Amino acid sequence: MNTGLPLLSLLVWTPVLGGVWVLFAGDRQAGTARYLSLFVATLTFIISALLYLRFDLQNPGMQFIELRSWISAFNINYHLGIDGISLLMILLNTFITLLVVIASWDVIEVKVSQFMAAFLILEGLMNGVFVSLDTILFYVFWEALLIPMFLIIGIWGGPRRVYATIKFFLYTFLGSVFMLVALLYLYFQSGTFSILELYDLPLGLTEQVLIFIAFLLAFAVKVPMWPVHTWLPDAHVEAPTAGSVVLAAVMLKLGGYGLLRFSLPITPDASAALAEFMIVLSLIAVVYIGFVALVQMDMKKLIAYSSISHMGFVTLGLFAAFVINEKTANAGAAIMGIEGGMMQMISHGFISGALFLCVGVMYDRMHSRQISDYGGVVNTMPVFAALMMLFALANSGLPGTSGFVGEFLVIISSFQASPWIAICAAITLILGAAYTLWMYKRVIFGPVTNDEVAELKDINGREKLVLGILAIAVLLFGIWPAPIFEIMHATIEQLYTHMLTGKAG
Amino acid sequence: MESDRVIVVPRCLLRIINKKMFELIVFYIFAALLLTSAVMVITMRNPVHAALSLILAFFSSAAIWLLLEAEFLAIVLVLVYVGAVMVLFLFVIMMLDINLAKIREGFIRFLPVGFLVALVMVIVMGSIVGSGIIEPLLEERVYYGPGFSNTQHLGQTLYTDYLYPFEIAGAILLVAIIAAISLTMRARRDTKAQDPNRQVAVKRSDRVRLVSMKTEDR
Amino acid sequence: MFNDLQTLCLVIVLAPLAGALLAGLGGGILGRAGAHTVTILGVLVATICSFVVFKQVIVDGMPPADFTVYEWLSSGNFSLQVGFLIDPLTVTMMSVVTFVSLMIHVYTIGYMHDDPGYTRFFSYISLFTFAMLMLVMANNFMQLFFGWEAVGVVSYLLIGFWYQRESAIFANLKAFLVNRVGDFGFLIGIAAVLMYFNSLDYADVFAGAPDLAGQQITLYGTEVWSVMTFICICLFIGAMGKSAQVPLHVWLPDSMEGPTPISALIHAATMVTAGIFMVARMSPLFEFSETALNFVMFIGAVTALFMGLLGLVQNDIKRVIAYSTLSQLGYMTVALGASAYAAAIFHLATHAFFKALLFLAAGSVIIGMHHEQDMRKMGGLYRYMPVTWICCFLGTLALIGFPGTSGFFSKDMIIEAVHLSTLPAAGFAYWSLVIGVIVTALYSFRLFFMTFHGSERMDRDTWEHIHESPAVVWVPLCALAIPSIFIGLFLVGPMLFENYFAGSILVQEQHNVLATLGEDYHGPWGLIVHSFTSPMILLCMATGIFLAWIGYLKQPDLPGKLAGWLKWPYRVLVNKYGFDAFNQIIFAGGARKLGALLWQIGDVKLIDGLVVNGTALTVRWFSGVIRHLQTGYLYHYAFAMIIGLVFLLVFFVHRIGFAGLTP
Amino acid sequence: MLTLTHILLLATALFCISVAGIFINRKNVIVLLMCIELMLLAVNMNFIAFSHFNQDITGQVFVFFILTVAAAESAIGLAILVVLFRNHDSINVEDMGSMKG
Repeated sequence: MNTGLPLLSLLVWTPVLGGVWVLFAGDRQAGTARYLSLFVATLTFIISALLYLRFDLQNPGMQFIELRSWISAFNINYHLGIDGISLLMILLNTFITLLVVIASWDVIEVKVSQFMAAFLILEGLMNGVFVSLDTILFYVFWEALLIPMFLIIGIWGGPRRVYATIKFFLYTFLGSVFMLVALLYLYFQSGTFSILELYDLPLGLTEQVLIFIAFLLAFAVKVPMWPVHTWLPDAHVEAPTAGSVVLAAVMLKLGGYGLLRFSLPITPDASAALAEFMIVLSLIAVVYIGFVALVQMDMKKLIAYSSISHMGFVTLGLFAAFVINEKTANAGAAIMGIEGGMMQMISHGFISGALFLCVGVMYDRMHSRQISDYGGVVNTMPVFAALMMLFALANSGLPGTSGFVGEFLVIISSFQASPWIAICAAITLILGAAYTLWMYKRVIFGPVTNDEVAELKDINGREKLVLGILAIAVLLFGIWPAPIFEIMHATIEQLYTHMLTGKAG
Repeated sequence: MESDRVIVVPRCLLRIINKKMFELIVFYIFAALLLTSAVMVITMRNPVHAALSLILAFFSSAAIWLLLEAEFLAIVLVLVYVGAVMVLFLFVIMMLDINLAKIREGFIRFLPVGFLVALVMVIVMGSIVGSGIIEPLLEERVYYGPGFSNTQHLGQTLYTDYLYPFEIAGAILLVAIIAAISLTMRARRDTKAQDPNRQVAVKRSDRVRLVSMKTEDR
Repeated sequence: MFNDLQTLCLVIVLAPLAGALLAGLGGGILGRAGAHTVTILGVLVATICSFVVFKQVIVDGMPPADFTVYEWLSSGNFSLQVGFLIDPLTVTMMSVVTFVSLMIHVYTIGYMHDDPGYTRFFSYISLFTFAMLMLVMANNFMQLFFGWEAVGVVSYLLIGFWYQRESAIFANLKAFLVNRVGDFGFLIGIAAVLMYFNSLDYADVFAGAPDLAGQQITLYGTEVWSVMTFICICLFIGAMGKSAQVPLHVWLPDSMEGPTPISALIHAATMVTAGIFMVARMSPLFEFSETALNFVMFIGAVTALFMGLLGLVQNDIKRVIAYSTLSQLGYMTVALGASAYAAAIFHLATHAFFKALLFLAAGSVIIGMHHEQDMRKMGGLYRYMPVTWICCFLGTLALIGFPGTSGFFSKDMIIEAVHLSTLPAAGFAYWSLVIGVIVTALYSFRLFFMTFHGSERMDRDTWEHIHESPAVVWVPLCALAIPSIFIGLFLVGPMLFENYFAGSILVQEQHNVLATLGEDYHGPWGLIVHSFTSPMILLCMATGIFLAWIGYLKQPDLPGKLAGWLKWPYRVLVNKYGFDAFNQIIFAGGARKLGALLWQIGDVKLIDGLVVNGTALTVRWFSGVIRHLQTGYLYHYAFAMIIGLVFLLVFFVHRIGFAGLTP
Repeated sequence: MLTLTHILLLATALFCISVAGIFINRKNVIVLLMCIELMLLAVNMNFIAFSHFNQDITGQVFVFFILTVAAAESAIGLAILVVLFRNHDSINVEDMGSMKG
């Protein structure tokens, strides 16, 4: 399958080792650290691009497989491989990290090398999660990546960062411990830690339900689903801009990825049995959180809540597939729901990342995130206002931007599960526009409200570059999302077939 | 092998007690000594006396160990424990100016508790041991005999099978030495010794302070 | 030939987009003149190409073309594509849109001359033209939805064009959100279409419609709806948002906060008619649901009459026209409900011209009055602005449907068609429209008299500066005045009675009121003569004009007295039936209250307070209690260890027994 | 005849005496340390007894290690004691409450 270079290992270890290297550059040479991390991030992005170029779109299975024995006593292997789902996540991850490095170029002034190193290491570990085919390897990466994020929020965060980090850490840790239990149970049942072999492990329904719930606790916290979402607003508010971007753009996707990689294929019958429950949770996330977002006074909190609401579509899309299958057996629509969920994850990565960057741009100038401290920013920062308008509209799901595609597919496919699901989900059309644009109106539009706003300077070249690239991505995948679907289509079709086969009997 | 042992005992006694009996008598004597000294260790008012009692206890147990053909360890116990460790104890006790009255507070108060706990343990452990269920693997008690060198035997085992643990034990001792020294050593503040390292590393700002003063009016 | 058409279509769509991008992104480099040159050039190219296509389809009789440009995405087994459907309905809309847009572009040069956002404005209106063309040329629902939302966004941007005005940014948010409510229904409709037709392409959907006519959908419990009714009503909710039908009309009057060219282009001529266009486009679906048609007709009739009444009490010149637009959209909607789709589109086209004309005339007046919009401070302007006066007069005549003007033909046909319709709602609709004629005439001439006649009520300062607008302003007025008057004369026959829309609009035999009308059709002059021979409509109109003449020229104090006598109805009208207040309190306020409630109670108190921090507090309390076990005294620990040892020993001995200890 | 049981009982008694010692002398750290030495002695006694009666030298090896570690322990323990006394002017256990929760 793979030729020559072990691309996946490179993808994981280049940023990790690069991060360590940057760490050694030290704070005295902040400039070196910056250029070095830019170099490493770019290199990683190039590797992921290579991966995309060599990826076989027609092959639904794992590609670029690397298999070495790690702890032979327990049959634990260093087993890497990617399919269409992982590839998308990896591309998103490397892309966002590159942008984050550029975006925090001279925003961070203290402990630059540590900051950059944390992001690079985080990138490597997240790549590790996406390429692991061994559950223990997966778990190690999964837990390890909490550490850099913990440090990022805890060191460079806002005033309540300690509360936020502890909350973030405990929440996610609590969930993943249950996942470990489930993984060990599966090991004792099957004698293997290989994810792919677990796909074919027959399990009774009760077992499946318990395992599903254990997985769910881990993944639902990351997604985050209602009601385990309350760590996210706090973490976002306290995190530095770059931290928020990575958190929203990539880390939340780990939850969705976990559901796709573990819950659906390993416990398909339980997923089907609990699909309605999951849909209800997703809809609560979409509607309830939409209302909550409406009344936020802090911009980051608002965007964080909107993230939760948007991620509700991901879980909705994934689990509506089961109900669709039950009601109409329309495979096309069910797959469309899952693919819509995937697309929503990718696009949310761009849009929420961009919005957090926008807030960061303002925060760097005004040192406030309160909506009430702003007003009339467009008068002094017209270019910024235009870009932010685009992202705000994308966040409210405007056709022609990537934010529309996922929502659209999920809504029209979930209609087949039940009209009411679609109707509840579609309320986001109104709510999403209401909270995003209302915030935009209060922050950007209107006459200049205070002297600080009057003295704002428009975005500089670096900020223009970062936001511009994101704007292009948002528009490109809104106008032409086909490439994304090409990558994941074969994999998701196979996943869907596998999901329906069931394994309880 | 019994005949090899030269034991100076009156002949009439020999008739009554054979060698095994004699062994038992010696054991009882030293056991009594050991227990008495142990009780003294915990009851002595003065720590110095307690330490001295402990030394006595070590001596008597060394004697019992000799009965059990552990000659090397018996000697080591006396040499190392009595010779080094207990001396250290005594040294420390004497060096520290301890307020004995305060230390002894509550002695009587805790006596019943201590006695009770000890009694319970004695009963429980004694009931296990005394029931005789713990038996040696060998049917008959076997002696190594006089030609056998306990030291050589122990050394051979120690330097072959237990070489690494032995090395580690050495390392532990080293660590203990360093730790003990570094804990108790204190640099004297009034020393006049010079530190060349600090002298070389000195910077201008440590020595000279530039003060800009306002020019005074004429 | 086909490829040529494809290229042509792409040029039509992309030329305005290119103009918009150039002006928007390169506005700084191009400068003001550069910006308006590229955008006008883009729209001009689009207009010319549209006319070419129009000629090919209508005059040369080319069959409808349906082609794909590129695949947007393929998911599951659905392939969603971006493509164009070129048929008579499309080309009519294309021509109207591009022509009106071109006029607006030219007019804008004059109107926005002193505005700092000049290039931005041109970029927006070009972008709007692109979006509107995407909407009308779509060959599938996805693209329709794209255009649908895109025009909404541009409208949002343009209403808030003067972003420093609090009222403008309030209005644009309101407009967008109300439109989103409509889009919500529209999206559900699309989802239903996908479910039942397994495709989003018009061709597949329309072909499958007859088979689905009898199918039913269970919504809740045993409540069963016809699928067609469900789909159509959902889609129509979208149309209600975009075409501002009651109760989703509230955004349109407020949208007058935008610059006048926008009011003309978007909020009168093109975007608001998207809903009408969409229903006409979906005629193969609506025809299968009489319930939906009744619903459409009822909503239309309510809008036509009651929104017209509101126009009577407005004093802002643009708001009067805005309410008139609402009322006219109601007329079109009624026509749709009566299955007279062609009549609706015909009225849409004529209305686009004369309403754009009226708005631009109003804009001209506003320029002349130095951005004064209150009619109470105008009067007697005909002396100073003759061209505007004449154009406005012609527009007003067309609006009230004076015999011979284009408005006459289109509106008359609608009223006749509704008269013939057999649907249950038709009776109510007919009388609403007839009363609506009086109301229309009344408010139109009220506006005309208050603005151009009577005493001069402006202050001295303004009076000194009143002047006729420059040529870039009045030339488009004249260019629009001509079709406003004459286009009906030429198009009424072909468009309504000569199979003009064959292939794009489907009408079932039993609903086909236009065919019945067509039996008595003897050319446009016949219609004019007919209006004099059975003069009910004409009398209504005359009544309206007469009342306006009495109230606003002869006895100007009469309306004030009337308002004094009829206090209560007057208050209802001034408060716009309370819709705004209701929405503000119930929806806007309610949503915020609900959000605050969910946040403070649900998130902060229950989840965070009780569960998350509650757990932490429990742990802290518990550890606070048990930490006292850590006394810090050595002997306590020793004691604990030994006690533990004793317990273990006892446990060991009794549990396992002596037997377990033997080796 | 000297049997294993004799030794074990002796060791038991020794151990219990030292336990009692820990209780009784709970304030005097030095005596506490001595009691620990006594305990270790009891344990060693057992090891040697088993080693002798089972003819297995390993028991003595263990005693050897225990002696080593005990020596190290008492050295460090006394060092700590000295430091403690230097800082607190007392070796009364009750004066050392800084680890109180």
